[in-house]
Parts: sequence; structure tokens; C-alpha cells
Amino acid sequence: MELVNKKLDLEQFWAERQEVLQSWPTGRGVDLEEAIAYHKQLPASKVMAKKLAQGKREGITFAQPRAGVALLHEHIELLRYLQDEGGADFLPTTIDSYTRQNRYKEAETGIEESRAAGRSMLNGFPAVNYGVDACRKVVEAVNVPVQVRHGTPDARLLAEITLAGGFTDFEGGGISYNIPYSKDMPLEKSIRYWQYVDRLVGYYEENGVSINREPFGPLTGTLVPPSISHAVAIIEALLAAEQGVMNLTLGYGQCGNLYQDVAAIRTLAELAEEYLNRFGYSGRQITTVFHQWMGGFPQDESKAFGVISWGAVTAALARVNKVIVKTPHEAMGIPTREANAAGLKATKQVLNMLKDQSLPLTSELQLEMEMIRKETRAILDKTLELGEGDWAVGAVRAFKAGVIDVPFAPSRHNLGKILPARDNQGAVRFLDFGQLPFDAEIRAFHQEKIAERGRKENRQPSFQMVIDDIYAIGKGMLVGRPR
Amino acid sequence: MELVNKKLDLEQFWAERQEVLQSWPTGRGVDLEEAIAYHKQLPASKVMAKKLAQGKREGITFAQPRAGVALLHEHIELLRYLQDEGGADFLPTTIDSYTRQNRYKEAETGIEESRAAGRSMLNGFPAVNYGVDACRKVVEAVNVPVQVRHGTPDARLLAEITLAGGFTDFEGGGISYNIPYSKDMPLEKSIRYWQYVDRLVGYYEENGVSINREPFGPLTGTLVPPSISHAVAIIEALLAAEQGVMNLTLGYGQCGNLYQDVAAIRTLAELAEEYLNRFGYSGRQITTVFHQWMGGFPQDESKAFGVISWGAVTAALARVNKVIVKTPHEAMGIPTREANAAGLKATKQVLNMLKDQSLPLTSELQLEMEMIRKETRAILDKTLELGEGDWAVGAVRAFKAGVIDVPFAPSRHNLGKILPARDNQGAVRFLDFGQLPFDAEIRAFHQEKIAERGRKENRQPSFQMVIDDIYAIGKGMLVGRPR
Amino acid sequence: MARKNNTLVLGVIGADVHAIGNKILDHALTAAGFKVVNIGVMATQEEFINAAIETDAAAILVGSLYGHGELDCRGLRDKCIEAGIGDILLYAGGNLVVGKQDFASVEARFKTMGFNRVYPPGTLPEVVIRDLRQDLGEGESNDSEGPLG
Amino acid sequence: MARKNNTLVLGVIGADVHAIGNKILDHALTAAGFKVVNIGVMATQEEFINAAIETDAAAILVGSLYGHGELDCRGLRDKCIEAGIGDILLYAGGNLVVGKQDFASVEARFKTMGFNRVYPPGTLPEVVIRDLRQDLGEGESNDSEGPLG
Repeated sequence: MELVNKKLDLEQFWAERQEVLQSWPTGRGVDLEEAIAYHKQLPASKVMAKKLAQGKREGITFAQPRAGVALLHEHIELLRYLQDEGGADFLPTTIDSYTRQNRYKEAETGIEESRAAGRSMLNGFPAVNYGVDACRKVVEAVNVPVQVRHGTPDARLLAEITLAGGFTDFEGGGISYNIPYSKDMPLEKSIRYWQYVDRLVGYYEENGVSINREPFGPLTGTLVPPSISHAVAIIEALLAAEQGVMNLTLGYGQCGNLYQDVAAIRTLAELAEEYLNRFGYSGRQITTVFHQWMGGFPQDESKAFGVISWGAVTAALARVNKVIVKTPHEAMGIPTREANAAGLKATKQVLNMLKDQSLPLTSELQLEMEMIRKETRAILDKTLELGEGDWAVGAVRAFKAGVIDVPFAPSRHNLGKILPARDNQGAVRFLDFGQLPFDAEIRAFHQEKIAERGRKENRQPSFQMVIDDIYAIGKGMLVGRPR
Repeated sequence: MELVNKKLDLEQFWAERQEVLQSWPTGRGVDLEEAIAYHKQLPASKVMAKKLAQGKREGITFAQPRAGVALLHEHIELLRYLQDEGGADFLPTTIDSYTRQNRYKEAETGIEESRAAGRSMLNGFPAVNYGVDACRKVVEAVNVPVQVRHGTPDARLLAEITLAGGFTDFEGGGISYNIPYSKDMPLEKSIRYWQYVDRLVGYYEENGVSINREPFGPLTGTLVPPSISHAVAIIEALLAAEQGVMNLTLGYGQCGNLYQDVAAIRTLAELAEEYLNRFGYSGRQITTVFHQWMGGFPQDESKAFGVISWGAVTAALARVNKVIVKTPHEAMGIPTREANAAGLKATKQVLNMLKDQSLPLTSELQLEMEMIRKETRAILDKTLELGEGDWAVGAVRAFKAGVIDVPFAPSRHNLGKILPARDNQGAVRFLDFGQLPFDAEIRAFHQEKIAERGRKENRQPSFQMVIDDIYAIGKGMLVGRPR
Repeated sequence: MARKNNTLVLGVIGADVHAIGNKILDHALTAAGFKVVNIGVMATQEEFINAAIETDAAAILVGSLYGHGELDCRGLRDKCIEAGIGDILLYAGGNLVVGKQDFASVEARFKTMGFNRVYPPGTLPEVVIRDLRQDLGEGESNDSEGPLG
Repeated sequence: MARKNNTLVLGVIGADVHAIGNKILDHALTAAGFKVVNIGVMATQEEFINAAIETDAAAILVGSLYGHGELDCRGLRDKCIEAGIGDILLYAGGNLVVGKQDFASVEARFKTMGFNRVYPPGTLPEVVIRDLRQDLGEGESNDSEGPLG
């Protein structure tokens, strides 16, 4: 099956669906026409795209936690707590790692072990094993839109079951849920799988049901320069739009420097709209999501509150549409529900206090924005060239050639040649460009920024800077200065 | 005794000292020459002015908690905990409210009741009752400079005992520790008392001992426009300098709007140096201190962490020299030592993460700075005119005339005619100017800012806005929108 | 029980100088139609009682924000009884004790001390106004400038 | 006891794809003179054991960041014994369990499972390098490229 960026033929889609739904017994519980009817009776307050549209109009930054446990009644309790005590504007259902790898038998074992142990032995909610009706119990137990969050390269069955189950937002994409989440999965395959997911969402849209799609912005979550994650997000938006997706939330993970982060959020929606319009996908609703610090966290909970709140300040000043919230237990693994609500409450306090403030467009901010635009366009335009006009083909070839290259990715299909490091103000720059298609101006900008740090620290730029930067935040610092 | 801004005659000072030291038995324990020798053997790391100078050179923002309990051994344990667990750069000794009113007998009862109850029944450390040697036990038990923080209109004996006790910083001033802390005390008297304190500090300086002085910046701590607190701080700096004070830290309490707060910190040292130089007091070390949110706090600890961290972000971006830290127990009264350390840790995490970032000088920031300069100069210049060239006389007459007017002050000697309220971006403006000597340009600026909020909220500017603003933060908001 | 007037004595007790809540309450209670006798900050028990007797007040509203409230308020009900105004309403509010303590236990201690209503920090003026109307026998009526005034 | 080489098998076990610590450790251990056989993320117990046999490794370093480490690591020591490398060093590190648990109890559970060293999240490469040198009989020597290589 040859990969092309073209809307899947409906008959071909129906045929593929039969296979997908038969891959695990719960697939038989999906009735698409009945699911469309189910969605149509959901109140607007439970539909992600509608609530996002309202927030965008009113300038609200919404807060959403991450959460998911193995047992259904505990998962529902957890979400209700995050809604009632934490004040979550949107709720998640984070899927466990076995399900992300389509290892449903091991997920089943995990459910059984969890029942036996009396605590969750899985790191998320195994939605496929539970099936459509259980998902609807989750949706019906809460008052706000619920999103599926996972990290699944082949999420076709998961999408079928959770969307039929009434979830109104589905995170991921053929690149963003492969390169940072998989070791061997070829991009051709994952992009093709996600064309299916997007085609399914497109079918819902064609039948009057709004489903929001959210490419996973932070990628590996550590020292990812904005132009890399922007390029991936925009390619996934283009691929999704081709399949009929109408509502997209594009993401970006906090790097830590205020100006770079605000510049990244402001350019993300703007560049996405530029490319969507240029390639004929007009009328899409584009919103943005900011992920609080995805790197290492301090073990101390008070210090973690500092990291969380700094993310909240940046989200507020960037006037992003949604922020994904960390918890004070971040360094210790999966948080208690109380810790999860605590992260939300600290975040919402900051968002509320800053809701009338923003960062004015200064020359510093304009420079950051302009560099992100140039870099992102350079990557995107070279990708399209490699794909001979086809974004899907281009994406595969661009990763092979290192034209798109994600730092610290586990995938064999990522070249892994670029090296990011912080500059003297903590912004993430390129220490090594690998095979990125950047011109002399862009290269000179980054080299000078890194050199400035080297001079300040009296050392040559090297991989040691990268190690120092990664461990720095656990010691309370952004820039990893020489020890 | 007529008040004039003139360095106290040394003989007159010695005579007054005898009275002061006899006002409570522990006064007999003060030997000034021995105290000077004691200070000279303190390491530089325990001397406030020296550590502040180092931080100012290196661009460090230091963090300091508030803390004080009734029993000596518990107070020492508390400070050590804040130093070791909280990482406090400077330590406080907050004095109890009875001592602040020179009610040493009631403080004695408080110590006894505390011993009986096994917990502190006072809201601070009664340093006068304990005397010089106990103060030195405090200073010797820790590794960082210790400051006396109180709120005492007549702090002459407290200064004698604590400075002889080895403390290297003394907060307060004849205006800032009267108007927000006292009901009946005439300004003539408190300013005169503080001339004594400053003369004592000047005497230490003349004998080679650096004692830092810190006028209390936040005043009533609620909706105080920057120009009001700047004017008071600068007058107190001028009065202190006349008495020989060489090291001054001027303070400002967070209002909550980033640009206004950064503008306030940046103009504070600049204006103080301008006036000190203009009136012949050159070569003074001027540093700045930023007080995290002094108004009502949310009861929820996670939300309180958000408020604390937002203060830390502002402190870092303003590049202030010191920040006074709140605790997650703020709304509930005096915090546990763990909560106090928690506030410090969250704050230091943010300061560390942001230590390489600052806010560039944009046109928005320049406008805020320029308005603060104009307002402060208007108040100061009118004060000097009223005083016929004498700052002490001018200060008394300015308060009487309402040329300086502190919102929500308990003092009868404060006119209490101005009304502050937030504008649409949360900056504190004047709703009613009272008798402030502002020209048409300044008035128009504030009126338009408040009118903008009124239009946005579809209501006439009124006292209800003020009430709403005061309760807003407890509900997570900065601007109190109509309910 | 119905009171003969709606005069309130408002003040901050002890060595406490926190004036913000006092000024806000003064404004809000006045706007709600009560006659407010504000004795300000740093008020003694005697000042509260004298003001209540002089103005024939129906209630004394004691604020305390600095943590010494428990010491300062002890014996106030007894002194009211001695002064012949034993049945006056006593309200207390603010940060009444040192340290973070369970509010229910603080409330219980103050009720034992003879206070009719006890409020935690951050209480809105509306709540106090509603309770005053109820305790003064006005029910939910907003007609506070009527015959009762 | 002295080992015959300083080859290490490094990998992330189970369905876990967290690659950052893996890449950092690979770099730091290599720079410290160890021969690192990095089998990457999503490695099975069998892949660890096969790589250790093939390269005659002295230690297996198991990373787990996603919370399933306890399930994934169970039985690894027994399989090593069955495969004839029962005395190989086993290290584990990362977010080994779901939820916030006392690290001492996590460490105890993993030691019972046959692991020689257990590390909490955020452990610096230096710590692992120091322990490896000690367990491999190199003492505090930095001469890791000497005759032992």
C-alpha cells in the first residue's frame, strides 16, 4: 500500500474498518451511526471543539490535567475529583502503555493484577479492553469535554472505541506518536494509520459531529527547539485536514525562556493557518496548547510548584488557549489525585491572576518570532520538495534525510544528529544542526547564541552543555552551568 | 522638642540614650563599644550590607522569609530550619506585637503563657525582654545575616538591644512603621524616634560597622500605588542618610501587574539615588526589596503556591536584590516552619530558573516608569515645599495636608482620602486623588485607566470596585470583576 | 429575638492595627443600612463596651487579624454582663489564633467564650450582613432603613 | 570481585520508550571508558540477556521510566541464572513503580528481586559510574581505559 497524502476512499476505509474492528473483541461494540447519534445529544459544554471556540473568543486559557488508571470506577472517581476539587476545564483519559503498543492481552493482565492488588498496576486507562460502553460511563460521569491522551502509533482501534464512546478530542499523529514513542515502527505505517484516524474524525465531521484533534506538540519533551515541533505539528495538521479534520489544537512544550516560549505559541497558530490556507484547507478552527515543563522535575514538592507556576505564567502571558498541567509529584512518577488537583489549582490561580495581562510585542519578541518562522518554513518547504508536492511522502523522506530531526527520540527512523543546548538566557538553540536545511543566517544566529554562553561559562560548546542542561532543572536551574 | 531634619547632636543623643536604656531592665545590658567590637568579629557572610553588595554586583536575587516565635530555643530552631531546609539567603527575626507597642510587661506574660502552653502565644520574638545575650545566641546559631522586622513606632530600645545583639539589619522608619501600624502616634514623635535609631546606626557606621536599614515598603500592603510607597521610602532614606546611615534597602510590595511592578522596582533605586545625591548624601549603598503579595491570600495551599510563585517571577524579571517570601499558610495566620520553608523553596526554584532572564525595556515599561517618576517627584517636591526645605517637617505637613496619603491606614494622622482601584490590566491606579499634588496629565492618565475598566465592566467607577479588588485575590483573581 | 435598633460597634481588638477589613466592613455595613460606630484599630475591651453602652448598640463586631485574638477576647462576655449589656450580640472574625488550626475548633473555643458568631479569614461582608439581619430579627428583609432603624 | 571486562548492556525495559536518560547514560558511560552495548528502548528481558551473553558483559543496566518497571523486571535474575550468567551485575533505575512510593521500599523490593543497585529518578551519571567502578573492582581509579578495558 503506497502512502500518499490523499483523502482515503470511503469504500477502502469501510473495508479496512472491518479488519480494525475485528482485531480485538470489543471492536464489535462500535456502531458508527449510533455513535454519531450519541454525540449529537451531548451538551455543547462536553464538546471540546465548542468549548475551545468559546474560550478563544473570550481570551480564556483553559487548564487540563493528565490522568488515567487501570480500574473503571477508580478512573471515574479520579476524573470527578480533578473536575470538582482541581477545577479542571477539560479532562483527560490517559491510556496505558500496553494499549499504546496494541498489546491488549497484557493490558487485560494489568487490569486483573490491578483488581488483585487493589491499586492500579497500569500507567493509564486501557480503553480498548473496556470498550464503548465503559467509555461512555466515563463521559457521562463528568461535566466537561474529555480527551484521549496516549502515544499510540497505531491508534485505529483506540480511536474507533473511544470516539464511539463519546470522547470529543483525540491526541496524537502519525509522526508525533511514532518518533517519540516507538523504536521500530516505520513512519510510512504510522502516518497511514493516522490517516485512518483522521478519516474517521472527518467522517464524524461530515455527519455533523465536532471532534477535536491534537497533534502531540512536545515530542520528546526535552530541549526540542520550537521550529522542530512546529514543523511536525503543521505537517500533521495538513495531513489531518486532508482527511476532513476541521478542529485542530496544535501543541508546544515549554522550553523555559519566556520570550522564546511566548514567541513559539504566537507563531504556531499563525504558521499553521498560513500553510493550511495555502494548501487549500480553509475554515479550520486552529487553537494552541502549551505543555508545562516536560523535562526532569525537582523531587521537592514546593520546588515543583515553582516549576508548575512558571509554566502557568508563561501560558497566561502567551495567551495560549489551553495548558496541560504537571503535578508536584512529577519527579516521583504517577501522582496521587490530590497532587494532580494541586497542580491544577496552582495553575488556575496563576491563570486567573494574569488573565488580564499579556506580553507586548517588543523587538526581542519579534526577533524570536521571526527566527521561528524562518526555521519552520525552511523545514516545511524542504519537506514538501522532498515529497515532490506530497506532505506524507515528504515527511517520510524528511526524517530519513534528517531534514526533520527530533532530539532524544527512541525511533530508529529518526536520524538523531542534531544537538540542542540552551543559550545564555536559557532559550533552546542548536549546538549541532545535523542535516537541517537551514541557511547561513539561521546558522549564524544559533552559533552566536551558543558561543555567547560558551564565553560566559569559559568553556567550548560541547555535549557536556547538553547533559548539564538536562540535569539542571532537577537542581533548580534552567541553564546547566559548569559544576 | 522641635522636629528638624538635622543629624542629632552627639551629646543630646547620649543623654537620650540613658533614658531609653533605663526604660526596661534589659537596657542595662547594652554596651555600645563592646557591641562595636562584637560586630567587627562577625564574618562578612553574616553582615547584611556586605552580602547585599555582593549580590548586587553578581545580579543575584536573594530570598528572605518572615519568622519569629516567643521562645528562644524554638526561635533558633525555626531560623535554622529555614536556613537549612528552606535555603533562606537572609533570616528574619520578626518581633511580636506587644513589643511593637513597647508593652514589655504583656510580652513577658506572653513568654510565660507560651512556656506554659508549650506553643508560641505571641506572634513574634520579644527581643527586648530577652536582651542582648539572647539576641547574640540567635545570630551565632545561623550562618547568614539576620534582620529585625517589626512595626514599632518607637523602636529605640529595640534597636539598642538587637543591634548590640549582633543583628546587621533593622527594618522600619518614622513614617512606614507609624502610619500603617499605629492609631494615635503623632508623626512628629515617630520620626523623631527613628532619628534616634538612624543616629545609632550612623554611630555604628562611623565606628566601622555596617548596619543596613530597610524602610518598610509595602505600608498597608493593599492597593498602595507605587508613587505613594516610593515617596515614603525616599523620604525615610533622606532622613536616615542625614543621621549617618550608609546602607539602605528600599522596599515595594507587589501590586500584581507585571509591568507596573517591574517599573516600580526599577524606578525605586534610581529615584532614591537621584534625591540622595541632590541633597548631598552621596556614596550610599541603595538596594531594593520586593515583597510578595501582601493582600489577602487564598486558603488553599496549592493556590497560595501560585500566588507565591507569581511574586517570585516578578521579583526575578525585575532583577530586584531581595524578595520577602510568603507561605502557603498565609491565609490561615502564622505558618508552620514547614510551610515557611515551602514558600522559600518554591520562590528559590523560580528565582533560579529565571536568573538569566529579565524584562526588556519596552515602551509599555517606559510609560509605567515615567508615570511613577512624575508622581513620586510631584509628591516629594510638594513635601519639601511644605517643609520649607526640611524633609522631616515636610513629611509631617504633607500627611496632614493629604499630599502623602496611604490607603487603608489605621492612623488618625493619615488623611485617608485617596481611593485606589485596579485598572483593566490589574495595575493599581487612583480612583480618587484626595489631596495628592498631581497635575492634569497624571490625573488624566489615571482617570482614563479606571474609565477603561468601567467601560469593560459596564459600571461606573465606585468604591464597590475597591471592595471587589480586595476580595478578588481570595477568589483567585487580581481584578475584582462585578459578581 | 427582635432588637430595638441596628447600631453596631465595630473595631479591631488588642494591639492589632490591621485596618483594611475594618474599613471595608464599615463601608459595607453602612451601605446595608446599619448604623456603624467604628472605634477603629487597637481597641480595648472597655472601649468596645463603653461605645456599645453609649450608643445602645445591638451588636459588637470584634476583628482580630494578628493572631492574638484568643488572649484579647477572653473575658469580654463577662465584662458585658458586668456592664449590664449581657445579652448583646458578640461577633468575632479574622485570623483569631496563632498558627494554622482547624477552624471548627477555633469556632468552638470562641463560642465557649460567649461569642454568638465566629468567622474565618476572607469572609465576605454579605455573610456578616445576612447573619446580623437574622440575629436582629429582620429575617431576609432588605428594608433595613425601615421602622427598626 | 574483579570482572574480566567493562562491557555494559544498557537498555530501557518493557513497553517503555523514554530515551533521554538512555542517551545521556550512553554518552556519559562511554566517555568514562566503559564499552556500552545500547539495546535502546522497548527491550525485552531476553534481549538484555542475549546481548549480555553475546558481548560477555559484566553488567546489565535496566532503565524504566513509565511506572511498569516492577512488572517488567520480575524474574530477570532467574532468567540470567538459567542462561548461565547468574553472577552478572544487575542495576535498575528510573521511575520504577506506579505512584509516589517511599524509595527505600522500592529499593528493597528490587533488591529482593535480585538487583545489585537501584536508583531513584534524577540520579546523575557520576553516581552510576562510581558504583560500577566499585562493583567491578576498579576502586576509585579514573584510569578506566587501562588494562581492564
